[in-house]
Amino acid sequence: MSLSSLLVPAILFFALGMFACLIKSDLKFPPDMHKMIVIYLLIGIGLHGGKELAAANMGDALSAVYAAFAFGIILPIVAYIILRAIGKIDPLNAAAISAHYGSVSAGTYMTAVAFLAGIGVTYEAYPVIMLAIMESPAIMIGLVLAGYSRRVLGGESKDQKGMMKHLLIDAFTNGSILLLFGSMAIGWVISEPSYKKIEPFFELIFMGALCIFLCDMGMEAGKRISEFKSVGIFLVTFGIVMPLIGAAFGITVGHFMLGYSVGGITLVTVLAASCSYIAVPPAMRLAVPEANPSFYLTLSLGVTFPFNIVVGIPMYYAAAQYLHETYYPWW
Amino acid sequence: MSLSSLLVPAILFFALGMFACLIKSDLKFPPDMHKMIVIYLLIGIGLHGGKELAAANMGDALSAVYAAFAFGIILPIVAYIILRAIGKIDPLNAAAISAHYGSVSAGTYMTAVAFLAGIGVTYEAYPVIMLAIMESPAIMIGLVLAGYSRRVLGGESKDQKGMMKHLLIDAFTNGSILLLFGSMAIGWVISEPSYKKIEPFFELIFMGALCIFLCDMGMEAGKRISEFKSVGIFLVTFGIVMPLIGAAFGITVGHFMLGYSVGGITLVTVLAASCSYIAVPPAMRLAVPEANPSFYLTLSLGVTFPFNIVVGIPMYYAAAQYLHETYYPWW
Amino acid sequence: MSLSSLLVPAILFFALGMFACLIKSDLKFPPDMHKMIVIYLLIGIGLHGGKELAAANMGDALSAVYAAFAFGIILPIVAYIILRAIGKIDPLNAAAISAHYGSVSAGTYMTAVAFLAGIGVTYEAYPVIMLAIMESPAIMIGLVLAGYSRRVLGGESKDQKGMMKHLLIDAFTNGSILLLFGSMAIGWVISEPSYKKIEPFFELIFMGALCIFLCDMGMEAGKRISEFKSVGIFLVTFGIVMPLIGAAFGITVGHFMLGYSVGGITLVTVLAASCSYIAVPPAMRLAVPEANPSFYLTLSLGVTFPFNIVVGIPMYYAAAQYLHETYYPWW
Amino acid sequence: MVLLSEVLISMKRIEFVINEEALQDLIRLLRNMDVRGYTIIKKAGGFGSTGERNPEDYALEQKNAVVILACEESLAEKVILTIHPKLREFGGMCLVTDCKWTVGPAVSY
Amino acid sequence: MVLLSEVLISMKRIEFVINEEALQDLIRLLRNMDVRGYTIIKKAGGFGSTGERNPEDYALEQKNAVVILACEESLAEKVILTIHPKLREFGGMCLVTDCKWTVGPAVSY
Amino acid sequence: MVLLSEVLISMKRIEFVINEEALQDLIRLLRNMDVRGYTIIKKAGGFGSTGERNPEDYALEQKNAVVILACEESLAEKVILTIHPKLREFGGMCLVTDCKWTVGPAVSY
Ligand SMILES: Nc1ncnc2c1ncn2[C@@H]1O[C@H](COP(=O)(O)O)[C@@H](O)[C@H]1O
Ligand SMILES: Nc1ncnc2c1ncn2[C@@H]1O[C@H](COP(=O)(O)O)[C@@H](O)[C@H]1O
Ligand SMILES: Nc1ncnc2c1ncn2[C@@H]1O[C@H](COP(=O)(O)O)[C@@H](O)[C@H]1O
Ligand code: NA
Ligand code: NA
Ligand code: NA
Repeated sequence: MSLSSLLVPAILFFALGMFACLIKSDLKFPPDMHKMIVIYLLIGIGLHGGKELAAANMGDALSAVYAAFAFGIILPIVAYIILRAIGKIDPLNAAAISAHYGSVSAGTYMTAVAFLAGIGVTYEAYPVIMLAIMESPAIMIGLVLAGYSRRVLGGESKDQKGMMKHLLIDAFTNGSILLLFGSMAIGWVISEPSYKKIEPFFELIFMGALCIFLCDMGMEAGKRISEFKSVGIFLVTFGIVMPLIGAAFGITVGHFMLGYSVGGITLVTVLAASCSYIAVPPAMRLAVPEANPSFYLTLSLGVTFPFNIVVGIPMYYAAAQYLHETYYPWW
Repeated sequence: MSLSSLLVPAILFFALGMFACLIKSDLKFPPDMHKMIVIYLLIGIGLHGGKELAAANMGDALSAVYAAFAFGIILPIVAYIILRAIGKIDPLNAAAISAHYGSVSAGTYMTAVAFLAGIGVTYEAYPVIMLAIMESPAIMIGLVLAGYSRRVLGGESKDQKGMMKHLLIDAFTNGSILLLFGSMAIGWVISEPSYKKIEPFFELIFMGALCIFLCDMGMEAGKRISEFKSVGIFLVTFGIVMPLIGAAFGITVGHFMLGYSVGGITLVTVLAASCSYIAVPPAMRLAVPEANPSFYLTLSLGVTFPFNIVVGIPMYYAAAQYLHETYYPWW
Repeated sequence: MSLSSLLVPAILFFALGMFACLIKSDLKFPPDMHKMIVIYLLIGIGLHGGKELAAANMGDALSAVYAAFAFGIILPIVAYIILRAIGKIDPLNAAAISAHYGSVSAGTYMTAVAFLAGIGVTYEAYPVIMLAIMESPAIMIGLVLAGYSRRVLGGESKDQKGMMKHLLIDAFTNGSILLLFGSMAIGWVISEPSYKKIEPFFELIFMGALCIFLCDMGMEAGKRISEFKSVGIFLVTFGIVMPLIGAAFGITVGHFMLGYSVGGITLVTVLAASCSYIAVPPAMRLAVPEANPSFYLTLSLGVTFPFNIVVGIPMYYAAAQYLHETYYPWW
Repeated sequence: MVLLSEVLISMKRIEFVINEEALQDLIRLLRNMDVRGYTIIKKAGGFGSTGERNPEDYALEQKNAVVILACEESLAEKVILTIHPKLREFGGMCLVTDCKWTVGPAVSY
Repeated sequence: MVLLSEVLISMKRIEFVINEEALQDLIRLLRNMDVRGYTIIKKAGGFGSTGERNPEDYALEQKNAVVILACEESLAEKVILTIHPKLREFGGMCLVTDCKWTVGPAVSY
Repeated sequence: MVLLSEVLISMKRIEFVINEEALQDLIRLLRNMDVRGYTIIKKAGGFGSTGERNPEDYALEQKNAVVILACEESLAEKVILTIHPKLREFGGMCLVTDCKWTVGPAVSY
């Protein structure tokens, strides 16, 4: 893979955003612009995925769903153990951080899609279902871990059941998830000519809009970098190592268990390696108010996200390629 | 007409928005996003209409103008009589509500255009003039009805003349109407190559942007549904029957008097059946402050708009088709 | 050149915006919409320029850079002398106003690009570098002129050095300039297939988005016209004469020294004739707080910008054409 | 302000700062107490016992709402006694100041 | 606040809440009275004698503007007497409070 | 408010209006003084000794931030004495009012 594959416009715009932040530029995108582009991108990715899924195999789709649940449950537990055992992070912060790593980042996923498109690699339709599903289970595990931590700490036991129900409802009515599922459903049911009518808006100009989104994300990530000091060296390292662990899970599942193509494996790896900054932070703020938000936000937006965008995606792709050429899937 | 014609993406996104509201999702589009899309859509529809009108017949255009005025004057009076005679609604609320039904909803019109495009039906250029014109006359009639009601009630007579002048000026300087007329004029005068340059923005991606607009409208409509109880069963029924009455007028005029094609008749019917939620509510708030805004807003956004989008448009189209195949126009 | 060349959609939308303001319409675009479109347009123009520059001659690019600096230094000094000697404008206001005329207006540049595209005229890639460079030097000259004025006035000498450094940093970290340079760099390095992926967003729909931008600018310009009285006849005249002087410089440099084609000369002329309203106003507010902002804002947005859009661009083009056909460049 | 004694009436000015998500609940309580006027400023930020609230934070948008309410002393007492136990749930604070209401044609206190 | 007597001056704080559409008129009146400073918060919502005003309502956007004005008592009287008869037209209310102005280098009251 | 003497505590309400660009500096100063609560309203406009500030002006966006702070008298004195010399730099004003804090479960003053 040549250097030019790193010169994906979307990633360069991410770098431009970080650079703007670094030199303390007054560049600032309106907050609503960001929200609008996110809405647009989620619908676009959902519609596209839905259309592909309409032609896909239900059994395979189910496997993807199982994998998504597995990631959402196992990864936070792994993260929690590392944070507690190695980092000696206090239990409630550990629980809140862990939940983020069981979830996914739509921005990372879309950048990976742009990366694959840039080098002309195709991929399966199933990872988009995983994207839509994975945000939620991790939130529940985060709550369970927090409840466990509280019992360990011997503090006042919160209304765990009520909170669980509350979070479950929140997770299913979360705007981003709903938009993703909803537009997936719409992409699924509409006819080809109907899709053609809205394709110019949702596909043709998608990659360009993604550039603006990533430029903004670059500024956001840049802002968080200044908080590295307050977060400490262990957590910053964790923010780089944890996605690698996630990636190891992801690539294994993607290749050996799901048997996807190189593109598909890359996307599954990216999902497992990425870390939420949309639905999980507000959920953890609510469920674990004792945890310090600047820890999980800095890790998610300031460390793991830029790491995945700049280093991770090409690396995961290279690894997927190697694996695909070297080993057969398990079946 | 098959069920799949209901699966127009724009309408499905409307349903998605309503669903989001129903399950109390936290999905929320930035208010400015809505304003921006409306600006974009109005310009797009205006430009397109203007370009078509440049090639059209002035005499026929004039007939459309007459019809628009007729609708704007007759429909509110019919509505007022029904509200007063059958519903026993107090005169000032009746006046304010009536005005909305003499006017039009650009969102409904655009959905109808998307519907026709989806099933590949062409239509005349004239209805877009009617769209631009119809917002205003109904406002005046609303004021006249309110003045009449006040005299009947024997209350202090307001400065009717001053208000009329004020509203007339408002109606002609109203931003949406100006945008529609202005871009119609621009579409009219510019050359074909000039139009080609801006066509990708204003036509190619139009249908996709409309989806986002309708998703937002779905949420808006969903919010209003919770106010059905405070509005009462009579008014909710009125919100479904009145568009049918309007549609009856519209289809008659569109087929027998204007002699349009099936597509054109459908659009005229939609205009007559739809109910304003842009220019009329603020005008009525100003002119008839005694009326309760939650009545006319709930009717317009919560009842008539969703009814027209989901049930009305396909029904009006089917009726137009039937009429067109069965009867000749009057001339 | 026929009248129809004036009927460029972008310019018509500018006129529509001014008209809306004139008739006191309540038409108003969300402020964030404006910011978003500016961000989009700057990136679009930068990417396009960068891609062209990748294929261009570095020596020629350097000449353009020199010319940009020359304009940025000479034009404010000329403006200052005119304002002081003829207009008897007080020194600090003269300094603040001058700085604006050494700088450029990206909106005017983009309208000129739309104008050239509308009549099918090609142009060189270099003017876009000048656009990116010219915003900054004029700010420095403005500060020097203000310092000189303060010494002449004998008032307390401000911390000129500190302010100079501050403004230099501001000029280089200014968001708009960074966006322009950054996307120019990105357009430069990315491969052709990569560019193709984002082209639909940044080129295909560019001209349409420009229309909305200019409609908004028309409203902004219209608002300022009401302040003509407070600005006085001399300054309003200056706002029309100064761009002509700038244009004379520009056309001379563009034809005789840079040896560009008719399109290129037009763009250089437009750069020299135009007047900043993005980076310079806040810089002057900071550096010359004694100056009255309504002077420079009214001149820039209310006089020079509309003059250039409606009258200037076609005139500069006609002049460039005449020059190009009549005289040879100096070398 | 001697001259103005006919134009100004003594009243209480109550100022709530609460989590914007609890705004509907607060308003409902106020309306039930027959409060006849209030003013709402949304998207405020702040800092308090529950940490920082930043309405512009990208990933963790937290907003306060400021509610200003002018009313007569008797109603003010009722309002404070009713809201006081709910303040924790609303995540906010409540300040009370003496003020003068400028008599106008409409009474909305 | 004994220690601060040199830093704090007694003044009046006037707080208007009016229909945002009338803001230009109010400001013009204030400027004509030589008011030398005020602060404006736009897009406020509220409830009063004319019903609810919601700056975010989709079809019926109604906004209030909050104007805060600190000035000396004499000017305050003038301001109140001038604005008082216009309050209905402006669709709003006006509160007056005692306050202390922190002396700074610039005088804008 | 006799009835409420157990619910209301006397405090000071400090209200800053400063250039939004100086907000971070002000907040840092306040945090260093162990202020435990404040409320921020951004994008305010205004007029003062340095002219007009309009947060919506297209070419010259100038914003104020309003910071409201309730605290005990002793802290208030400290705050005012610390901020007072910085007011010019922050480009703003500072008002102090007497107020009552409604006792709640959380103490953030
Ligand atoms: N008692 C009050 N306390 C606080 N704000 C009020 C009060 N009465 C009216 N207002 C504000 O003034 C606006 C106009 O009031 P009105 O003209 O009475 O409808 C309302 O929308 C509120 O924002
Ligand atoms: N007397 C005043 N009353 C209310 N606000 C003021 C007053 N003076 C100044 N301000 C506010 O403080 C900001 C800065 O004031 P200055 O630094 O004097 O220009 C102004 O833009 C106003 O928002
Ligand atoms: N002492 C205070 N002064 C001003 N505002 C406060 C104060 N304490 C709390 N607040 C506001 O009330 C909100 C909620 O406070 P809390 O529930 O204590 O976190 C904060 O975000 C602040 O906006
Ligand atoms: Na993950
Ligand atoms: Na109608
Ligand atoms: Na220039």
